[in-house]
Amino acid sequence: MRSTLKFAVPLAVAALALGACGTKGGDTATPAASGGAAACGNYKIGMFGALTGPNANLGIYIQNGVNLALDDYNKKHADCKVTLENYDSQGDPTQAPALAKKAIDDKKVVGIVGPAFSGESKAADPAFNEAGLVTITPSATNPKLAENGWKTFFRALGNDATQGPAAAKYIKDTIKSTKTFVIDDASEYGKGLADIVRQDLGSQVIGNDTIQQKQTDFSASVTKVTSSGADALFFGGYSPEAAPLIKQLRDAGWKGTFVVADGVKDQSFIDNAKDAAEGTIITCPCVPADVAPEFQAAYKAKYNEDPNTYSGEGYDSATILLDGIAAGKDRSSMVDFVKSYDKKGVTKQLKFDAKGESADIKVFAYKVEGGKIVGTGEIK
Amino acid sequence: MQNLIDNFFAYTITGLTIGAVYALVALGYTLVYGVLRLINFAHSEVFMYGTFAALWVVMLLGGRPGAGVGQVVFWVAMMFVAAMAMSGFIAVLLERVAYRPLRKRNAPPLIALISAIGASFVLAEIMGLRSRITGWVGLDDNLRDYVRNSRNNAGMPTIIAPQPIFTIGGYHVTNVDVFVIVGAIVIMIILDQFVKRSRLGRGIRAVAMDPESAALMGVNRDRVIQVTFLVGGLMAGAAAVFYMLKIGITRYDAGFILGVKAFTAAVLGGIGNLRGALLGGFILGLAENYGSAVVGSQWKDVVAFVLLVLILLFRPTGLLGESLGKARA
Amino acid sequence: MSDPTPPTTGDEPAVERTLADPADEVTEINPDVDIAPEDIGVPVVSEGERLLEVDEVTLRFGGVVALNEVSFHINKGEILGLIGPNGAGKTTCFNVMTGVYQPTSGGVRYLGKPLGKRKKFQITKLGIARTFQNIRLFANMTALENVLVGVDAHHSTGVVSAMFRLPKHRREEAQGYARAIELLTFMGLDGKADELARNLPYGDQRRLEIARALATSPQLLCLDEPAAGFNPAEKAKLMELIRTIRDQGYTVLLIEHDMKLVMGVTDRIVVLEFGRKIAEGSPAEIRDNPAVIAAYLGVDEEDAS
Amino acid sequence: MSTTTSAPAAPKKSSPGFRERVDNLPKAVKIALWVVFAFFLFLLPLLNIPFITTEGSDFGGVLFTVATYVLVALGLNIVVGYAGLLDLGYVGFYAIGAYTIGVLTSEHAHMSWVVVVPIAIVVAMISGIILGAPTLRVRGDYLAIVTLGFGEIVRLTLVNSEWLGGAQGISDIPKPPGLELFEVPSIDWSSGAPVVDLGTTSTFLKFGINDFVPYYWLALGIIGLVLVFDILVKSSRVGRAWEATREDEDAAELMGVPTFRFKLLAFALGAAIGGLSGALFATKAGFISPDSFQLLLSILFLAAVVVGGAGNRWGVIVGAIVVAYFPERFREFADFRVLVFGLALMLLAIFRPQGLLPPRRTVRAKRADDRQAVLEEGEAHV
Repeated sequence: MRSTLKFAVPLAVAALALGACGTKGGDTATPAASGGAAACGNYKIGMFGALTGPNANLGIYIQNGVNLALDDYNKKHADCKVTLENYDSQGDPTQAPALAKKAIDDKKVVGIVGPAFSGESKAADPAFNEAGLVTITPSATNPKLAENGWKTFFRALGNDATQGPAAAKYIKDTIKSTKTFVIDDASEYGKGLADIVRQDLGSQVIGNDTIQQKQTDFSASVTKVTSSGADALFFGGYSPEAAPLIKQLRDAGWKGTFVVADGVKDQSFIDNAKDAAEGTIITCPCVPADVAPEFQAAYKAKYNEDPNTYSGEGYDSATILLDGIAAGKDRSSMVDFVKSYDKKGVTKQLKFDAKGESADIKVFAYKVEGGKIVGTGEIK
Repeated sequence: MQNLIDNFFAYTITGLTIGAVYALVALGYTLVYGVLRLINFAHSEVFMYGTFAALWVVMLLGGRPGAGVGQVVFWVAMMFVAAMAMSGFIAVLLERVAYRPLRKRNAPPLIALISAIGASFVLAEIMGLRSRITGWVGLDDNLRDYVRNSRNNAGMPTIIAPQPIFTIGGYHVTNVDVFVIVGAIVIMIILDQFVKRSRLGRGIRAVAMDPESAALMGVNRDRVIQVTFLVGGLMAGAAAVFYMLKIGITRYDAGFILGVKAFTAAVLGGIGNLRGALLGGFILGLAENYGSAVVGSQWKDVVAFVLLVLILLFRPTGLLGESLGKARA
Repeated sequence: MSDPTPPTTGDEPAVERTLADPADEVTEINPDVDIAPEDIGVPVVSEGERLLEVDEVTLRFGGVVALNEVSFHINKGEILGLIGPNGAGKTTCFNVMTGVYQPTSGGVRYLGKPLGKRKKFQITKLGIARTFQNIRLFANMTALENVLVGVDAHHSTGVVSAMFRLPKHRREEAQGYARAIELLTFMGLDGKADELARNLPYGDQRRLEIARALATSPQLLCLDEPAAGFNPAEKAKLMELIRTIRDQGYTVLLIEHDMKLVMGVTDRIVVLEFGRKIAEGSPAEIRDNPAVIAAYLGVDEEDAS
Repeated sequence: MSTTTSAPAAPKKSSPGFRERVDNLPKAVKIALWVVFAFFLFLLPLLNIPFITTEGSDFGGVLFTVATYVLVALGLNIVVGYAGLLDLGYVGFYAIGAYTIGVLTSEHAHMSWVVVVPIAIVVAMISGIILGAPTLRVRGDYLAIVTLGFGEIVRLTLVNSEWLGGAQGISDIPKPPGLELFEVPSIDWSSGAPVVDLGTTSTFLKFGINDFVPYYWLALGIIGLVLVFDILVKSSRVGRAWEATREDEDAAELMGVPTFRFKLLAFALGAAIGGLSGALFATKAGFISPDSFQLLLSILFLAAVVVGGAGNRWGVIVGAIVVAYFPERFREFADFRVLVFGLALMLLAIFRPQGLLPPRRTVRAKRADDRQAVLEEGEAHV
């Protein structure tokens, strides 16, 4: 038996190590303390997205919004609380299907906020569709997601197809750029968006480049932009790349306008690019925080910071599901409830069309001024 | 292609700047490989810790330097001290914790690589989880600026404001470009002299050439290995400073890709060969930039790796061959 | 799972083996085991003919001349000694013959045909096998497996045959095991067939190297200082072994430092010094050759003893 | 004749106790034990055994992932464990297998799954040869970086090639044809004791969207086949040639082993198995994108092989289970998964440098012994 023992020990050590670390790590998914009245369904809603790992920030912003909505609901329905079940995909499509199955098998789960990213949506949504479990995504913006005929798919924000043209319009009409350079990060989101902008701007696009995600040295792209004489640059991508890109562009003395989309609408962009971020234009199909001051105040009270990207959408998505629970809906009847939903949320009028897209989409322009992202109004 | 011809000097100078960083990091791989025949997979994290040290020291000392030359010199010096100390420390720690126990047990070489990979994960994750870790020990409030959004980018203020100092082929060469390229070469020369002339340097060469004979001749192998790691760490620290001056933004996983590139540079030049690392770094930086210019930045890494394969096919031991031991005594 | 194997060696070996005293610490060889080369398509030359000719071979490494127009030949069925002081180019000469190095000029002819740029494994297949000065066994494989690798040189089982256990695989495995056991028995290693090579005592490792080389059924067996590290008693046994191997039909090329050993066992001797051939002839002739005496006396007393 | 048991103190020789007792069982009992064990493995996702079953994620899905890792580890073991070639870009072959399925069943054609899987294997194998033919001549450590580059080139090509779906990847990969022979009930433990739950069942080989168990069964079956293949090939001239090459390439060459050819063979076979696992992955996922083939995965694969014990097929299986299962089992500590994994790798390297289950030379030695006995019998009969 000694040989078995020998390899059992390292295993046990590994297991212990895992255990020991974990207890300290804490866990946000605490189940409900106790059930309420007999009629109470002990329902749950699911939060599906990256809560840990490299992409966790976005998921946590959403989760904050969802938790706020739950607090509101549970305050009103103290006798029958709804709990939140987290499905932490780490944004990884590979992990998504098994998590979706887990959510589907838990009959108490009546609706999902998420999946947060487009990739994991594609991996998990077919399963949700088959099981008839409603998903309202607060952040996945790939237009094609709505084209699959999934009857459980809803999107609480505008997709890239609405944002792209607005960005192009802003570049053309407001910035009055004549020579625009377009860069994307080859991601589904960034490239999709950049391609729409390229198409809409047509011949005024004087140069293109594609970078890699996680790239930090952009010297080749910088040379391309500066040598092209562009007066505006649209970047389709996320803030981790946007910050070093604009910093290096400004270091090289480029003076044009930097235009980005909601993937960069993130305080960390300004924190990292510092002065270079000044003047950056950010488009976003999201309502400026000051449009819903109560939400902003509540959020700030709870988390000690301003609502961040998609926090409002997270709040709205959760609110729709919670309204459904309040109206006595269960998993099977929730789909129709969401479909016919029509109420004002903190980000927009919450109403979906036949494909599950938000019916009322406005794209706003923001500008980085004095180290803050300031709304400059709707792009019409 | 036309773009490359028109902006040839722009691509060249910027390629050399990033190449200088590759070269300095590559030295760490090459030194350790020469002495231990080991791919120090975690060396990328040694570099990454250096970038954070450079960033933190700036934050610690007040965040934003004034203009004058004296100020700039002071800040850059502080960055060097902090980054090299941090990277050197991490490199030595790494050797003590991850490699020395294995050496004592005569573990197979592959397992050393696994230990290196493990160490790399641990180091990167500690940095990535630093907000959680400070949270446990109750220092979160005090260290908020240092640990906030620990999975995210961390940027630092501009230390050397880029100023064009001369123009070559239409490209305005900035003070930062010059500082990085010249600085890297100077450091490299110092290292070369150290390995050539100092007693410790001779020890390194002796162990690289023949560990057993070196031991017989009274060279303390453990000490030499430790010094090798330390020197590699110091070089990575210097690279980190140049990187932060040029890029200005780092992240817990910033080392990974850069490490892969630097290792590629080391192999390209001939692993184990100090001058090979320099040459490999510069060539890789240039190749990436030229490649990006011609086929698009998205193929940058592909260009780098294809170049590597081609060179290995025709020169199986890299451009300058592998010879830390024979390093031109 | 194992295949019934037709005995290829007759009855005696089995008997011999059972008689061997297991308590005996020193491994005794079993000279009566028939280990004659198998008929595996290697052309056989009649005794006395030239098996291998080294023809004006020169080898340079950069500026260093390792071999300088060295010529000699090996007759079928003889034991040829290749001697010389340290650094004389003996092993280098071996390496040229086995395809490790390509000569800068000149060439090696085997059975009248030039070896040309054949790869190492192809040369082995032609019938030249060697051992190494510093033992290079497959340390983590068993003694049996080490020998099997040698036998496999003339096998052609591939993935498909192995996967479906086709008759070819079965035939070759059976033949291979039989041959390997035969060789191990001959070397007195049959009791240690399942030991990892690295766990064998030094002397056994040396013998196992010879067995592995013999397993490739060579016409020419090249032994690179097989007696290195042996005491006189062991050396005597080794000489006996080499003679037995020759008597079983192999041609042997022996590199050796130890003059006494070489004198006692070889038919002819070639002497190298500084990459040059300085003498060639019978042991008696070599013993009296002034150039050889000078070379040995001038270099290393110990080696010449 | 002396036996191996009298061997002089071999370092790290595993104690014979358990192993020997199993070996000494009658053949019929051994076969029966194997059958029972195989049966247990097939039923594992439905047994819902407490503690083993993953809480945070669907157990069937997790087991499938574990099974793909096992398959990958078996393939990579041929390359790393047997032939001693350090491959840091194995994910490339995995991706090629998956994308062959994606391209031929969804993106550009709608061929039958049954036809496409062999194609995927062949394509992966060919890519292995294309990569190996020029690079296997370079020395070991260089091979590591070259293969690492290969993995990245494959991924970047996927990201940047519109034809391959770009970053969007390929969706709607069809399910393989099923059989729907019978239903297997699962076990429910919610009452504290096992109860057969006829409500939650898995249909034998109905490849649906929401039941991963049949995919797991499929993967398990394929693992079985690959294992048999592995055992047969390893215990032949081919396996010996690999090992000889790993031990001492020059000596092997001089003993008549065409080492380059065998290295290439190992590379091609490893690639083929990698492609097969990728194909399985794509089949179950239904959606693939370059994100699923990150460089990190190559490193995890290699870790699985080395953690388990490179060269021992049972060891690498254990390694694959450790690498794939533990992070899912301890999902609640998600943020620390990688950290703990890294720590575990370091601890393992220090305290178990040969891997969890080092190659069992003694077992092989024993088998050789049996052969010899048979030989002697044969002789005695004549």
